[in-house]
Amino acid sequence: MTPSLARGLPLVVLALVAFGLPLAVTSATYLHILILLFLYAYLTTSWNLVGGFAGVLPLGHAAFVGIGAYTSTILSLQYGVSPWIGMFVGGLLSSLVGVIIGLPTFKMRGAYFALATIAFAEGIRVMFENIDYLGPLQINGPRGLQIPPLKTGLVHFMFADKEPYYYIILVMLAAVLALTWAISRSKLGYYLVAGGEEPEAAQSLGINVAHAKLAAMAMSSFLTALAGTFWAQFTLYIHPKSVMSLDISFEIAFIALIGGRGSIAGPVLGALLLRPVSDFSRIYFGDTLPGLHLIIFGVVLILVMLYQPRGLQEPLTRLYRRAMGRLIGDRGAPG
Amino acid sequence: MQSNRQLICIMITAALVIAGAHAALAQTTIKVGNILPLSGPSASVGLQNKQAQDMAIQEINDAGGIKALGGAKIQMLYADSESKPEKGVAEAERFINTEKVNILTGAWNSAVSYPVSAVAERYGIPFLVPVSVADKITEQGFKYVFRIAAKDSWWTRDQFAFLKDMEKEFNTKIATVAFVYENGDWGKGFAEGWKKLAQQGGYKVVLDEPYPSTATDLSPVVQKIKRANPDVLFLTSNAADAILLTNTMAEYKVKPKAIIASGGGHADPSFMKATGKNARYLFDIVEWETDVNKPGADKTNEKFKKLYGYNLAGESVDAYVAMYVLADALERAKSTDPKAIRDALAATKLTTGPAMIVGYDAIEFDASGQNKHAALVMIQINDIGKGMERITVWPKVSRRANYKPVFPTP
Amino acid sequence: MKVLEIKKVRRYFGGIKAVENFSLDVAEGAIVGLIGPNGAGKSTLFNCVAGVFPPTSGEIVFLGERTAGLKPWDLCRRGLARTFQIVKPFAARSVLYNVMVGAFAGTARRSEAERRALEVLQRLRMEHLSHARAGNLTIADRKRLEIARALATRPKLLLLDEVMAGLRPTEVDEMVAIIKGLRDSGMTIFVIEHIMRAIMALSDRIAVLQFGSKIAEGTPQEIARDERVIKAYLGEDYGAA
Amino acid sequence: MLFIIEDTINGILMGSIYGLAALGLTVIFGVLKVINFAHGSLLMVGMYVAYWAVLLTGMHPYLSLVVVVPVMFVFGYLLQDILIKPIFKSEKEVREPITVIIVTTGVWYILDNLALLIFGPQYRNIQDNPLRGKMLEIGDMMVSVPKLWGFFTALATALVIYLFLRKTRMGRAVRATSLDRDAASLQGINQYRIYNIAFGMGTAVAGVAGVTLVPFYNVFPTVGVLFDIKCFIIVVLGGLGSIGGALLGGMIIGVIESVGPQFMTATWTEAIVYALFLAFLFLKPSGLFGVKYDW
Repeated sequence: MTPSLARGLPLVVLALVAFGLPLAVTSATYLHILILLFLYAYLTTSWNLVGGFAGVLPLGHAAFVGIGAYTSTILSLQYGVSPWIGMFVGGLLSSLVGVIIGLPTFKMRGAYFALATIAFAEGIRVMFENIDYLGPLQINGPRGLQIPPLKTGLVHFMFADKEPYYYIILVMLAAVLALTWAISRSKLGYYLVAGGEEPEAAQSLGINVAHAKLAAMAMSSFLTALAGTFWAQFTLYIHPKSVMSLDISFEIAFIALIGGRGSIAGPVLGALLLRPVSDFSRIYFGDTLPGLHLIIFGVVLILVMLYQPRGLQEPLTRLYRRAMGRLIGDRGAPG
Repeated sequence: MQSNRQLICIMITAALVIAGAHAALAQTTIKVGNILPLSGPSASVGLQNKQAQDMAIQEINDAGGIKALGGAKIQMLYADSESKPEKGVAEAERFINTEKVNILTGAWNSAVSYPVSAVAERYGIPFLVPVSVADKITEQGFKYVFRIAAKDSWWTRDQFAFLKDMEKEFNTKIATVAFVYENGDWGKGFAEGWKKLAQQGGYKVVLDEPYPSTATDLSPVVQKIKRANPDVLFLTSNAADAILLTNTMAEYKVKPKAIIASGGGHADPSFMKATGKNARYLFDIVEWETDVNKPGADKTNEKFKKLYGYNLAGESVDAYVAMYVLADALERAKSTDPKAIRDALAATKLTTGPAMIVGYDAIEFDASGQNKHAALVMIQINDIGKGMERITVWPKVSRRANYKPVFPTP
Repeated sequence: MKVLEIKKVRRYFGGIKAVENFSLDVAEGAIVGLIGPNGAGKSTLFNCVAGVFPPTSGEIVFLGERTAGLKPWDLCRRGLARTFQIVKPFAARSVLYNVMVGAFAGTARRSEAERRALEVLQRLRMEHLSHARAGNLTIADRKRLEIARALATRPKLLLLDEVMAGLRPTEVDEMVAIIKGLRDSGMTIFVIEHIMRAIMALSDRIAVLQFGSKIAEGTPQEIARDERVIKAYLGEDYGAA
Repeated sequence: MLFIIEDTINGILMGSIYGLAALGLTVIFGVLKVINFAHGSLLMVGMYVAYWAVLLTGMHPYLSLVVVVPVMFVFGYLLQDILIKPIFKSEKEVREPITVIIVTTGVWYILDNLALLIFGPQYRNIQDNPLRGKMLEIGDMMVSVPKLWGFFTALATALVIYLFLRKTRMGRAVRATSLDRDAASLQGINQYRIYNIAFGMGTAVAGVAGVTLVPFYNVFPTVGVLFDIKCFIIVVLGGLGSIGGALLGGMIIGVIESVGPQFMTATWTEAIVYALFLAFLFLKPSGLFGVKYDW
């Protein structure tokens, strides 16, 4: 067995486990939790293209989730267009909005950028809450849109069981991870990292940093919007306060930072840790001690940031390398 | 800090209770999954609903549980939705699949009740909704959704019927109305109803103003009301904004001939305390009031007040009553099978028992699952010698004896 | 042929005249040095040439094309590369990664970029550091990394901003050899340097800047003899360095 | 047209209270170069402290400053010392440690929900206090007295902070640290202690803002969230780190919020605030009084 094959093997095992999981997890509850976990891993991986590689901190990605969710829902409710098609229309639309947001904000640094993206996303949410009709399109203001669970099947992106949703989001996650991996090894990936770390040096090396970031933003907002469609089809009800809430934007950023932003595994690791913390603490304490689950969530955030400020990906990767090294006597490729 | 130590005690106890709860429960329990906003912006109402239902379940179990099922006890499981649809759905899924509940109840926020009703329908688990008022909830063609409270088109209908009656009774002509409401699912629904009714009733709408219920300053809105100078002001508000609006209106001396509120924030127990005399003469529409002329009502309220320190309000009564409707259905279903419970619920005709503290005489569901007798009362907040209280004034048959409503506002 | 023509360039910051009426030509294949005391405006001039900010007046012509309106990345793609006086490595990444960033300027293919980067690293005798974290390098290696990155873009004109500051004498010699080697391979080099020994050994021509104005220009020998230069600046420094 | 004047005055008064809330945020940012996402929650804590102080002793609401300011200062000081300092120490070379944003957000979640656990979700306010409901009537115009108190408190607080920064030794140390933390520490200034003090000051200012709100506003666990985003907008508008900018930014937002609804619905005004803010961000990213932005 060659070392590179050996290093790839755990990935294969992981993929097999993920695909086989519904066989073991028959409870729809846990499947539901897993679906949301993967959904957040997907969202965070999409976010990571900008927030991780490009080295800025966008805190408004919920706007893209909302745009995706609304586009496909409006198209399917009012024009009978399959959500699968609406999904990509939403993606393109969201991409456009992403670029418009990116044009002025990427000139800003640090805190300004974070605050500007919050304001953008909140502004878009407030707009949606104020608009009942946009031309012929029914947005329905704060009341949102409900998707009647009438037609099930792959074409309608609606299923009675959890398994199809599970596989859809799993495939989406796998695809976005593969894409991220490819980008991180591409010219764009190098350019994003360079522009994020040392913009002046990057520019002198032929990199139009703003362009690279815009490209990343376009992709990131496109991908995020796809998850919006998934969200809408999964919960069957959307309104601005749910699909565009600041909580989503924040949670995505938290997952990335806890997992380790700028790495490929980081978002997945972050979701693996934070989602169960949030779900299970709510399940066990939500009724008896209201709010305690959010306190636990806050404590976990603080502890990880204090003891692993670069996220959990770093120590875990070290551990993994060491374990692999023991197993196959390979020191692994340095990063 | 004392409360800190208390907190730790509570936490330890809670952990033990949770650990024990799973093991200790015998087979003969009926599990009810209850989804409520227990944290986040609507935590206040969530808690009121929870406490009312806790009391009802306690009573039912103490009285021997469900006799048709050999004295089976009802076990209530609570989940926190944080007012978020996706969390509500996740909890509904968990209740049904993992906790194997026999019935679902909740979820207060219409935004959470919609998607939860779809989940319940899909699994064929009855979903008994005490208070989400949006019309749509029982108009989806679902078989497993039942609602105790009146739907919002009934609320607005009764508000205008009340206004007409008052005009006649006090010989006062009302020409102009203003609508001010929170910019959400609930407020928008009410405003839509109002607009239609105002047109039918021949009233002139001088102001139609949604406002964000997260607003930190409502004096601009109050100014606007002042300038529009309506005869009657209709309000739909959550608690924080209801308090803010009422106090600010008093400051700016805005006094329309009548203010008609729509429950919710105006019926929140905090409201009376936090507005004091500023809320005097305000009319509010509610499902129930403490002075309702029904046997047992004041005893139930006293018990509740002793337990939790505040009066029962309309929403909590719906929540309370829902548990007795459930118990009644279980007695008749003689089974814990969700389908049987659903059929029993559909055949409900409850006319006796503790549930009959409601202002009307029977609970029956129509084909859509809506409680067709659900009726509303109008109350007026006034001080008649014992501090500010909520006094039922309409319909006239329910009016508190010897009370003459103050209309128009002096 | 002239690779770079600087014509009557002025650069003011508010009321401060950083560069005043500076003209200079850089011929193909030459090494031109730019010296002057601290704050004389050398780096400002470099920044104008590299497109970081435009001159207040005057014009700069690179390879026959006026550079007005061109940004640093445009100039880089046209064959101009530079280093920074204060090194700016992508600290969290490996040396190879750093150099590949530069190499991507000429290719979109990863394998090609890696090949070019390794080639440059070999040339600068630092291939053994390929996998080291850039942030962990010694100052000398960081300076070399700075050059490596610029070289990987395969420039026609290389602007070097004090790449020898802080190096030990043996390292300086090594660097002089490297730069000469670059010129021999056909590259044109425009260099700012403080270390006189190095600049004298290196340059074909030298321009001297003081208070933003050019006070002298010529071969190293001419400069060494120039009265004004000696008076203004060289006298005490020449031997010391 | 009288109402426009009346609404403008109301906007300036209410806006100065927003500005006061944002002032705490800007003080912290100015020195530590981080955004404190728990700021709204600190305001909430300040409101509860003031609420209980007034309720239990029956003192004048503004007398509670004697309790609120020291309590909040110590609270902020310890918060920074225990939770945020370690991050600064471990990320020395980072100018704006993003991890601090996460830590402060964690603090936000913890504080809001602790308040929910301890005090319950009820909305509280103090009915009998000498300021509640008081209105100043000038001809046909009405001006809220508690907001007027808030306005003067905001100005006074800004002045005190300004004088502290300019005239005291400690203040000069704080300013030196805010300009260049490394140079300051070379001068023998203990930068971490300065951070503690700045954070304590910011927290105390949030407490002062809480005191100005208590006479006419509701106290509840999530009240801080309502002010959070507003504060963010204000500090960016005014220029991060600028004291005058925070006050002026607050007043601008206040005036738009107050006058806007007279021409459109209050919900659209909310949207306009965001739109104007973003437009402003494009035109003058450094804010009204911001130094050339290189934060």
